[in-house]
Amino acid sequence: MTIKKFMMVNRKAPYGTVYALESLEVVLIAAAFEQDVSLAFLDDGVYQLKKGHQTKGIEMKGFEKTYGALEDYDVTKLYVDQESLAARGLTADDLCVPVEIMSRAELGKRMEEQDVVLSF
Amino acid sequence: MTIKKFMMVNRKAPYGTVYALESLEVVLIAAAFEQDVSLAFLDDGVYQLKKGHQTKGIEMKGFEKTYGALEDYDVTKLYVDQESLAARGLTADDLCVPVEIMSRAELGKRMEEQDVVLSF
Amino acid sequence: MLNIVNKSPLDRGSLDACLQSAEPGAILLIEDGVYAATRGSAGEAKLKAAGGKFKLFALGPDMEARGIADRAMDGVTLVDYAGFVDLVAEYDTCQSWL
Amino acid sequence: MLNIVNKSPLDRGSLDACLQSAEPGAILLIEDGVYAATRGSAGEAKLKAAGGKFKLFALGPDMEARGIADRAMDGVTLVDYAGFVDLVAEYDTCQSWL
Amino acid sequence: MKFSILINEGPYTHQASDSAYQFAKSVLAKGHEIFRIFFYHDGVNNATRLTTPPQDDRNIVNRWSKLAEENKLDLVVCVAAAQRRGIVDEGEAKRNGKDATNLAPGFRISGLGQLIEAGIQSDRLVTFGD
Amino acid sequence: MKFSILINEGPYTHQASDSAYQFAKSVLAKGHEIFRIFFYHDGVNNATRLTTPPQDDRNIVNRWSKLAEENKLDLVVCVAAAQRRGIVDEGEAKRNGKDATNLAPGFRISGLGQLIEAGIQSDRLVTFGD
Repeated sequence: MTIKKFMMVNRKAPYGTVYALESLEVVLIAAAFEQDVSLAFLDDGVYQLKKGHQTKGIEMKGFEKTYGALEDYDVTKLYVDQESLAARGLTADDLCVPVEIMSRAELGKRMEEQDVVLSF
Repeated sequence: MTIKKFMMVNRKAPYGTVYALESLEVVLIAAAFEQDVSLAFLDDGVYQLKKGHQTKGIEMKGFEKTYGALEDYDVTKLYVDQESLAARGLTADDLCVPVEIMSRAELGKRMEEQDVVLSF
Repeated sequence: MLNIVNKSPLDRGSLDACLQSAEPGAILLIEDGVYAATRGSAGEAKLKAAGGKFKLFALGPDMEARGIADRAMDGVTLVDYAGFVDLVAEYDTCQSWL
Repeated sequence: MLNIVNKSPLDRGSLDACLQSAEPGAILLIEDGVYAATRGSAGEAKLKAAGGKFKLFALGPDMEARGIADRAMDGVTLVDYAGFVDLVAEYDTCQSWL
Repeated sequence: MKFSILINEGPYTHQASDSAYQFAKSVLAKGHEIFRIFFYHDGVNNATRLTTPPQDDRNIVNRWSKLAEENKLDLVVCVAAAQRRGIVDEGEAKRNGKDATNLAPGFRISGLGQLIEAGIQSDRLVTFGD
Repeated sequence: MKFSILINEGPYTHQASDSAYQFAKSVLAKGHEIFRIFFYHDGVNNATRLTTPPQDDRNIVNRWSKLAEENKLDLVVCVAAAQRRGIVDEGEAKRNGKDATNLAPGFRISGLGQLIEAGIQSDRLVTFGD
């Protein structure tokens, strides 16, 4: 099968909208199709990776664990924008999974290399 | 019937979302119930009043004329934020109906006087 | 007036709009709006710049869901949904800055 | 890359995100994104600050619908839906900054 | 105190309907009255009985139906918004020649006047949306 | 050239579905091929045949059905998103014990793999959303 470079661009916070959750579903399917999958987190998207989600009080299903499970699907390219973290008072220690932190410009270069960019 | 002060707060541009149109429907019904209705336009909401809508190219129904018809329903309190106009390069001459232009602070005072504030 | 803000302060203009327009009163942050109340964020700076004009509240369950309940900035009071109801009852009117 | 922006530059962060991140290429403004291309607006200032990094396009039908087709800033090319298709075909990939 | 609630977004995509539900439960728990809950814009999509969310997720529509039944709540769906989005009861199906209905139990379809009336009759009207 | 289109928002509330429709028409008019149009998130709400928009407004659902019929387009609705939001065909109704269906002509319900396949098989994938 043709292998293409798919990037999922995540710019939205979790729980306020469903996009973070439904974008993860796309990631898992793309991985099942053995595509070259990467995830970019910038702007409010970096909040998706903030560890310690406790969703009982809002009666929604938490999906923090899914980020940790991505490695089992050979999805290991998680790129996070440094500036977006800083503007939100976050550092690498706050994130629930290991990621590659880079500048916006570097993230833009990775975007440019893709065959398909999906934004949620 | 009890008469209450209803204010519809419009902060979204027209056509990109349906809120501007569906908020007008609420205004007309509130007027039919003989309530004390006012409309506030601030931020991108001021774009709703930009004259010269030509919606043929996007095949959507234009509703610029509805603002002009509000007077027939005795809805005459249209308040527009001066700063929002300025940031968008607009002046009173650009608007499709006569309005009262005021500062954000003045607009905030009008909000404070309301019984019911509906935002779209 | 109780002002209810449900959007992230860095993605949307609704918190700015509220801070710039509303008369002194209270602000309750809910949903993605709670990010404004996190220490060290650009949202916190916006809230602090408003000085003491508004009493600040944030919905605890929304902060917990997002893993930021332990990051609440000074000067903001966390409430649960019952507290949300009390706030709506306490102020004569409320406005959701959508 | 063809960057497609469909949000107003004063309400949402998507144009800023695109301008700060994307490699040199093109930007096509559609839907409420077209407001960025109006003369005298804060959106125009953002686009001008990007210098010549991006070729700028805006969807004419969306500008007409909003009554701003005669307000297009210098340096932006108006296209119709057929031109939209041509732009997508011309660039290897496209990204919608939602 | 008498509350009404306006919900402008559908289930699952935005948190609005979730927040409104938790708020409504607490209003009742506090001993207040809920005069009406009005569904407008995409909010009308909360009123379809055809959803089948994942078993480990909340069922937003059923939750509203149950809350309405247990507390005799008045859940009103805006007719114009419902027509645009395909929310249909028996009467609407007949009037508009539709071959199926999807309105969930506990909801009724009516006009925007019901929203204005809620604003007039209630001490507080709280909006949840996007 | 082979195009696919992803639509993330429902009809009427956001312009996404309108823009995607105008874009799709122009793709075809230019002599390109449309491999697939995929409806995800609230986009699945474009696929209900129960809408009755005002007579002087465009009928978004019918427009898609007609375009699909005339051009043999493959309109695919994500099954997981459809289940959450109440978009149902005969098969789904049977599987999930629903007493009605609402899927419009020209649409079919299938998995997310259809979106990835569209990305692989098409030269361009264009997203319309909020």
